[in-house]
Amino acid sequence: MSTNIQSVQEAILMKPVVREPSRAGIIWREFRTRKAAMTALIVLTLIVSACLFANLISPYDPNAGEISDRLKPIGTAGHVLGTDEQGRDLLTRILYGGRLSLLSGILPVLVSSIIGGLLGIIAGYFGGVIGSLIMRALDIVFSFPAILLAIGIAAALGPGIGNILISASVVFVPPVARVAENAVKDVRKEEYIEAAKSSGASSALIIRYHIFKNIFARLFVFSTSQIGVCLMMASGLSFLGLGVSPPTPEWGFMLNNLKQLIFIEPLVTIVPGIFIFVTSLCLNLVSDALSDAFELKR
Amino acid sequence: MTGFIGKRLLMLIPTLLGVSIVVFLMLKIVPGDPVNSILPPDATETERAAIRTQMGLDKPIVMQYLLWLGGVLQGQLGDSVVRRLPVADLLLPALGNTILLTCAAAVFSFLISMVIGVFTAYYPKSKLASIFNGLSLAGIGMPNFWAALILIGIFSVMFGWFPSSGMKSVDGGGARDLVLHLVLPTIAAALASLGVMTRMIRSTVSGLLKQDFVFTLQAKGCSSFTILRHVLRNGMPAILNVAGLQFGYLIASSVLVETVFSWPGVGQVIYQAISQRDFPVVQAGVLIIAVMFVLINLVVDSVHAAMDPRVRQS
Amino acid sequence: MLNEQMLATAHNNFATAEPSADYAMEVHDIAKTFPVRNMLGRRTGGVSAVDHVSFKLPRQQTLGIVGESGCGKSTLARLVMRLIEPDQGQVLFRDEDLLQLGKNGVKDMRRHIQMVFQNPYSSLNPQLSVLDNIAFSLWANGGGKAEARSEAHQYLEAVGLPRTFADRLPGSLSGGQRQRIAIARALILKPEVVIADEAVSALDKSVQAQVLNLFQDLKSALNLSMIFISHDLHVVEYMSDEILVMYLGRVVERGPAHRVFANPLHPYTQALLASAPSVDMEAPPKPETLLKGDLPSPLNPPSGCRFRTRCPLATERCALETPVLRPFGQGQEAACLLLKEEEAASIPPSLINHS
Amino acid sequence: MAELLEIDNLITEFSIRKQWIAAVRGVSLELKKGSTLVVLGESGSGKSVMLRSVLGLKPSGARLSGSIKLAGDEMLSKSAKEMERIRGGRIAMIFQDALSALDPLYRVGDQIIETIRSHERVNFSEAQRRTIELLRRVGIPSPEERMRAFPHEMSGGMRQRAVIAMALACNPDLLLADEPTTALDVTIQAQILRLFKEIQKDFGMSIVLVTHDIGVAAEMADDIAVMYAGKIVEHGSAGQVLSRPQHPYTQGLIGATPRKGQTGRLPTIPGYPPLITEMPHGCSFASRCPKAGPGCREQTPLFVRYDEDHGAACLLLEEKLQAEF
Amino acid sequence: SSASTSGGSSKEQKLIIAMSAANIPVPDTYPTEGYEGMRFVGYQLYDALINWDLTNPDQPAQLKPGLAESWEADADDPTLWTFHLRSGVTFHDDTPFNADAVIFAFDRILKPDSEYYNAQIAGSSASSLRYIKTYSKVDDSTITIQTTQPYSFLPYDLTGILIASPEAIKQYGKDYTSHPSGTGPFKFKSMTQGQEMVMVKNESYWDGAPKIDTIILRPVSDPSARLAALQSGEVNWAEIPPTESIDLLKNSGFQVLTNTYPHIWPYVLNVQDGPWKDKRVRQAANYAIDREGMSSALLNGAAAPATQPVYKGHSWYNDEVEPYTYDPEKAKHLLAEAGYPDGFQTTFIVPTSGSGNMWPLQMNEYVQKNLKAVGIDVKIESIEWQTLLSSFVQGFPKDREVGAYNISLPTIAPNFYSNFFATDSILPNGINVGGYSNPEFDATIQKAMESFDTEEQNTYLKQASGILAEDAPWLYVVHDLNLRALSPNIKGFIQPQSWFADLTTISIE
Ligand SMILES: Nc1ncnc2c1ncn2[C@@H]1O[C@H](COP(=O)(O)OP(=O)(O)OP(=O)(O)O)[C@@H](O)[C@H]1O
Ligand SMILES: Nc1ncnc2c1ncn2[C@@H]1O[C@H](COP(=O)(O)OP(=O)(O)OP(=O)(O)O)[C@@H](O)[C@H]1O
Ligand SMILES: [Mg+2]
Ligand SMILES: [Mg+2]
Repeated sequence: MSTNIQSVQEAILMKPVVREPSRAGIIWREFRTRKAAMTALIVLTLIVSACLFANLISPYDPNAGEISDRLKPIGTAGHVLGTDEQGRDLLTRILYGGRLSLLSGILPVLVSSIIGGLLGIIAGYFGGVIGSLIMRALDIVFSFPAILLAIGIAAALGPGIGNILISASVVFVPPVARVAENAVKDVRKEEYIEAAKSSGASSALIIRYHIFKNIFARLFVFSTSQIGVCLMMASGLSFLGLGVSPPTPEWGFMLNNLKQLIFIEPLVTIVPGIFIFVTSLCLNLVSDALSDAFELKR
Repeated sequence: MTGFIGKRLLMLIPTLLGVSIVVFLMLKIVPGDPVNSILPPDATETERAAIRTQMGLDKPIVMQYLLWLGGVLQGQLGDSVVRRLPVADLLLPALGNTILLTCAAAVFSFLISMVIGVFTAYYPKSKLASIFNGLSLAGIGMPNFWAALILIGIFSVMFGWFPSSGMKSVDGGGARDLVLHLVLPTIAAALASLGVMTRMIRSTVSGLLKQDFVFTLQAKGCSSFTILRHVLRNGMPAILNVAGLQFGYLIASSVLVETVFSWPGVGQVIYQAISQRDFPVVQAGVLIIAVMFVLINLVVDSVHAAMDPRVRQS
Repeated sequence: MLNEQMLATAHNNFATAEPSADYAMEVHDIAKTFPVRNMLGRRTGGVSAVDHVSFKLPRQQTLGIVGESGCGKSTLARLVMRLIEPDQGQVLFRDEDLLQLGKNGVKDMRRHIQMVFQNPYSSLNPQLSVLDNIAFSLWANGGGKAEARSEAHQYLEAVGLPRTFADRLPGSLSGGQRQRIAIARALILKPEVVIADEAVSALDKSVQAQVLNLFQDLKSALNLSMIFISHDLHVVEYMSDEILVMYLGRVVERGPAHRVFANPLHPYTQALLASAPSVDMEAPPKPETLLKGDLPSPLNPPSGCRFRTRCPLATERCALETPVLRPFGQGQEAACLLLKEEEAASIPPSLINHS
Repeated sequence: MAELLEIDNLITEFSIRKQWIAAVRGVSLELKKGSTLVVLGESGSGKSVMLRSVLGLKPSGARLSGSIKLAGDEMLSKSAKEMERIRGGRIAMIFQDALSALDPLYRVGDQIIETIRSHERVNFSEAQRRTIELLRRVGIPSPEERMRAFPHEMSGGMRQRAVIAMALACNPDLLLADEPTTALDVTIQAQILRLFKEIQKDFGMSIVLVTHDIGVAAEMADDIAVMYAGKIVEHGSAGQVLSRPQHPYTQGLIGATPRKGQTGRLPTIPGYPPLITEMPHGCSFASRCPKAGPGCREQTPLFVRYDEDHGAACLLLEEKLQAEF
Repeated sequence: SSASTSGGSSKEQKLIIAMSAANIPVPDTYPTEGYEGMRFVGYQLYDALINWDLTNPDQPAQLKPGLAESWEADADDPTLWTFHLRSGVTFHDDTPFNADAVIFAFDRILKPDSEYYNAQIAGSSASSLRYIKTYSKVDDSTITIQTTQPYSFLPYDLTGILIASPEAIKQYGKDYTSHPSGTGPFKFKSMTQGQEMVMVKNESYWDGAPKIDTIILRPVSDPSARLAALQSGEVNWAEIPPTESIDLLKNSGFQVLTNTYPHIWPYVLNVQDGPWKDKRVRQAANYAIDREGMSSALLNGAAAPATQPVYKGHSWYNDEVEPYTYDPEKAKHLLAEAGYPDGFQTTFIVPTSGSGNMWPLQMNEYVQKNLKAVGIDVKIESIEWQTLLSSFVQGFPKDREVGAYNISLPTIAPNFYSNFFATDSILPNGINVGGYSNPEFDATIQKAMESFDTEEQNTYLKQASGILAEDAPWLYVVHDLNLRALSPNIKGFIQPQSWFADLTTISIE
């Protein structure tokens, strides 16, 4: 394997010097060759931008609707995806709801990646007593059943999207920290760390330039793979009624609202679920391809 | 080997203590008073205070914790506040039901993911492999509560093949009836882990297929079957490790599936207990699940150690 | 290949070594045993990796260390740099004992001793550009980024790499090129002593020669003192002025390179030399009895002379007494109980042949 | 003289980004019964791919062409089942890293027994007996006990001996050894090389040994083939190749190795070998060759035999030979 | 369908009920799972001294003799009540029912130092016991009860005190709930936690044996799951199916039953602080709500508009006051008059479940939208039912503005008026959480309490309803209609105007 890489590298060497592609450029070039992932990325971009620009796309107020218009089927003129139980345009609510849903997928992962990453780096780099203290403490959180932990936290803090974000963040910290710790332990063995130490660099500097930069890819790929999971968990909590307050739309919550209709108007109920599903599927495809792309670069 | 397990068991103690403390503290900050689950809304404050005293809720939290811990260590989990039954009577049958569901889901996802994972690792470029990959991704992306609803919609309402809820028909009983009730919840619960396991098995096996020892086996003229045996044996620790985690997740995330299918499992019981502020049940339930989770991982590690001489001897 | 002018400018402010002291570094009686712990962290034993090793590194000369894998060469190097804390001993460098210095003192001293590592694929940070890999040492010591980079450019050229490499990632470079960068990184701190730990072992033969030449050039151009670790005897012989032969954590023989190679005293040195495959078709055939068996486990090394389990000449005495290094003339020392001083000069070329 | 192995114009190609890229680019070699051929070459020159091709173990997506004959038997036309029987039976292979070449979860003895039993219908105890015999033959002390050891419990030299025992299990005609001593210390290397010589004498097999160490080549080889960028650039008897290297690459390689008592600058080969995906026109060594003329970059040199047991692929040599005639 | 079972075809008549509770009620004398537990377990296994008459669907359920054949308050001392017990009744464990059993039942919840005192049941029954001072046995078939003040609502309170076999309680102790024994029309057979409870008919029930043989209770908390279970024939009785399924069920021949009953789904307003202190604001809000839209459109007819604590047709309903209509203009006008021409912001705390909460959040959303239309900007904070109760009994938060609690309540017994609206029930003395106080109302209720003539009592209670409608301390929204769906083959069930149900009249064809 290494000979292969080596000779690829050497080939690059032999080429007349063109501008060296940036790191992101290399990854993007790899990523682009994957059709499924590209499709997923396009769909994701469409969903995200549709949600962000919901107010430009939809003529309706997500919270306004006539009760007489309720539960119109998919394909009704004026309501592409039909209307919900209060007579509000479903597409509009899906788009507005997507903002919160996407946020509840992304933000906790971001927060837990920062916190977990930091804890994992500290534990992995310094090891010893501090390291095992941190990791054992996280084990405690980890051995809690995640969804129950989230339910517990949400119950403690009261329902509300903010609290879902908090509980999801807490739940995702231990796995991120584990990944970070393992990655750091791998990197810590590398000779360039020793070289940096022998040049007299401080731990902070070593962590910043050597450790962090080298575990970033793993952390990033792992984190992106968690967004879909987080999105599903958050919507699961919303589905249990622990999420947003009405009339704010959110996918899991909408699914919860419409779930009573599953046997009666199955198509209406399926819509928010499809959005959760498609989004998390696309996220998985993208993160998959990202992980491949990163690996190739390494 | 026994020493290995013994030491690992010792190391669990602080974790479990930590878990129990965290549950306790969490319940402390959960708003809502278990007394309200007992009394009608028009009960007065004096009536509430009386109950609180009787349940020991007026003691300081540390005291309550120690009393509870003492009880647990003696095998007494206390009485459910709301259901007025011993917690064990409430939890153990539910736990049994959850384990049944979880095992079914685990076996289901293990077998299928094994077949698909190995196939896609061996023939990564085949059409079928990319279909399988797509399916496993779909499994990961499918929210299980939604999948559950859809399964009910299709298989119980449209076709009427399987019952939509519970674990026993009224006149039923017997294995056939149970299996029929088990099918849909099993599929719904297994979906996500099926995806994760498939992908994990694929990457483990394809990684192993690139290893030198596999090459040696080929060079020795071993049959593909022998080679597969070696590969699986080597991949088993990693696979079991993930399977163990998945098993834990399955138990823990049973809440949603159990809710949709009205499966009388422990997830439901704990979820209800949380919403009813039935503290003894929540405490015991979460602790039991945490214990199971760590025990499963211990079992996985021990199996790993048993299978891998390098681990066994270190 | 080497740009002499670049090098001169690069090093114009190099600390010109005061030739007063004869030795760039002296190591006295250094030892390290790695504790082996069980799962609960209780100590159950130790790996005696380096056992009472002393040596002196003559100024502007190269000390070669040879020995089989696991004999403690790398550990010794790391001890000298205090990357590992020794159990005992002294490392005299610039009139100070490195081992007595506080944390900051060590950091200051360390930059005067730099290391080049074995594995060119793990010794460079794959996420930093080539230039930053080199410049990092400078910023780590408080230099500004811009100055550090411009200085790194000079060193890049000094090791024979074009400036166009500066922005590349190490991932796209070959082993030989990477090793050059690792050398530049070591040199940018203007060290007095460079320790090369198997710095060429991972390279292809054709590339190895390029790097060896580079070392030679830099050494003379920059007045470096070097410790050159390798298990390849020919390479060590080619590079070194002094030789240290190690076996299982101990020094078994020491002396000027030409002496040790021409007239090995210790049975282990002899066996080592005899084992090395020779390119010359006319080379004398290998002795019939080669060294038997493998290196014993450092977890419980043999008593007395650690080599006795594989030594064709070993006697009972070897198990009881621990041999110390004794001089045998012309700067050559060996630690073997069986050698008599008067015999030293007329020692047969291969003891093993006569067994 | 019986040629055990004849390789004719072997080309091994990989599909890289939908393009066929050759790693072995037309290798022709022959090996006499009972002799040792050393293939010398830099990392990435295609030595391992060539050996694997001989075993018929191409990675998925690779394709082979040319001809490989073992005692006159064409290998490339054999079915997968037939190849399974040949591998480990008539042809055995040994790898560089004995630790990763053994399955870490199985006892060493069992792995050898498995080899025997996948080729011959013998019962377990017979296979066990033979295993012990083999282990003893390769110099493993108290083989009855050692066969119960796991790979990680053995030292590097011991493991390589066990791997050799495994290769000998079915008494192969041809032994392929891919850098079998690179990972070992000199003292152990010397032991293993000696073992090779002994077993060759005992079993009468032919050996193809791949290495990048000229010393090892000098020690072991009857014949030496020098490989560069997927082609054999020089081939001849060991004495000829080492003492009178014809190809500039071989000359450079030999020069670059420090010898006993060597001082001064080492001669080097500048630059790096080309990448298989971007083979230059003409002679692939031209860009690094100190003697290269303008023709070298355009014309692909042919392998010319300028002596009975010595030949090389170099335009300059071709020209020189033509001039001589 | 492979999973079909219905008890009808064979000789054994099985009624299989999908309850909305998440669990099986614990079959003690005060079952868990609220009034649903009372409905399906309490009143099936046990009788009280005074029972509900559930046979007339056209009027609110009335009291009828239970284990007491008759009762009267002493004409001279209205606090002294005498109860004449039914004779010849035996418990399911064949021990006889008599005055001792009644005294034992009272001791169990009123005498903390008695051996079989059960604090939890006592707590649960507390509101029924509030006015009981002493009780005693006169002879085997007579007991007396002394109330703390003249209290004519006592018979209503006694419906909540079920009588169990003292022998069974003594014999099984803590394990009694696995062997409950009452005098009710059905006997306990078995219970599987979380799955089902089986009851069989009491052949010797004193009021005539039920027609069906077996009742099986299954807890199915998800409305859709209940619907599915009914459709697939796994159950033949489903409580509160999704409201949207009414037409579907009707079209496929199921019996979809609704009836008014004493239940209200209101907002308890904070009348002590903030904008809701002003009666005009409260009235404005009551005018702003489109009750018709909510009950017929959103809830598909499963609820009825509420403009007073009790529904139209109830004997306490005051039809002299003008009922609140949907009149946003008037609402805006009233708001402007009260000084809120541009409306105001407020927070409502609402539950995510509870009785009558068929679509809890949707219902609240609907109200939110209605109020928004007249300028009242409501922020909804939804919390679990239990959390809501905890919060509710502590009153409105002092540190922030909360305008109302949405809490659904039974209005079965007249003490409901005093408990929730009387001045002396203001926190912490009672649970008049909103802090409503009106001396005229207090006086009216006091008169009702002291009046032992039903007609007269009803008159006072009507007056009280009128005052409450006018003062609007609550935001009246809807009355639940006790939606349930039965298989076509269930015959003879009467949907009463009550929380409870008489299962003895049912037969399965
Ligand atoms: N499966 C493969 N797919 C694509 N290219 C491959 C594959 N295997 C080997 N190669 C390429 O073929 C070339 C020859 O590789 P090979 O392993 O034979 O070299 P080698 O001479 O054995 O080198 P080393 O001394 O490092 O073992 C290399 O450039 C390598 O990158
Ligand atoms: N951190 C450590 N903990 C425990 N043992 C160690 C550690 N580092 C090295 N050792 C042990 O110390 C001994 C000497 O190791 P060292 O790496 O110094 O050998 P070496 O001569 O450099 O070998 P090589 O040629 O393989 O690099 C070995 O037995 C090794 O296993
Ligand atoms: Mg080393
Ligand atoms: Mg190779």
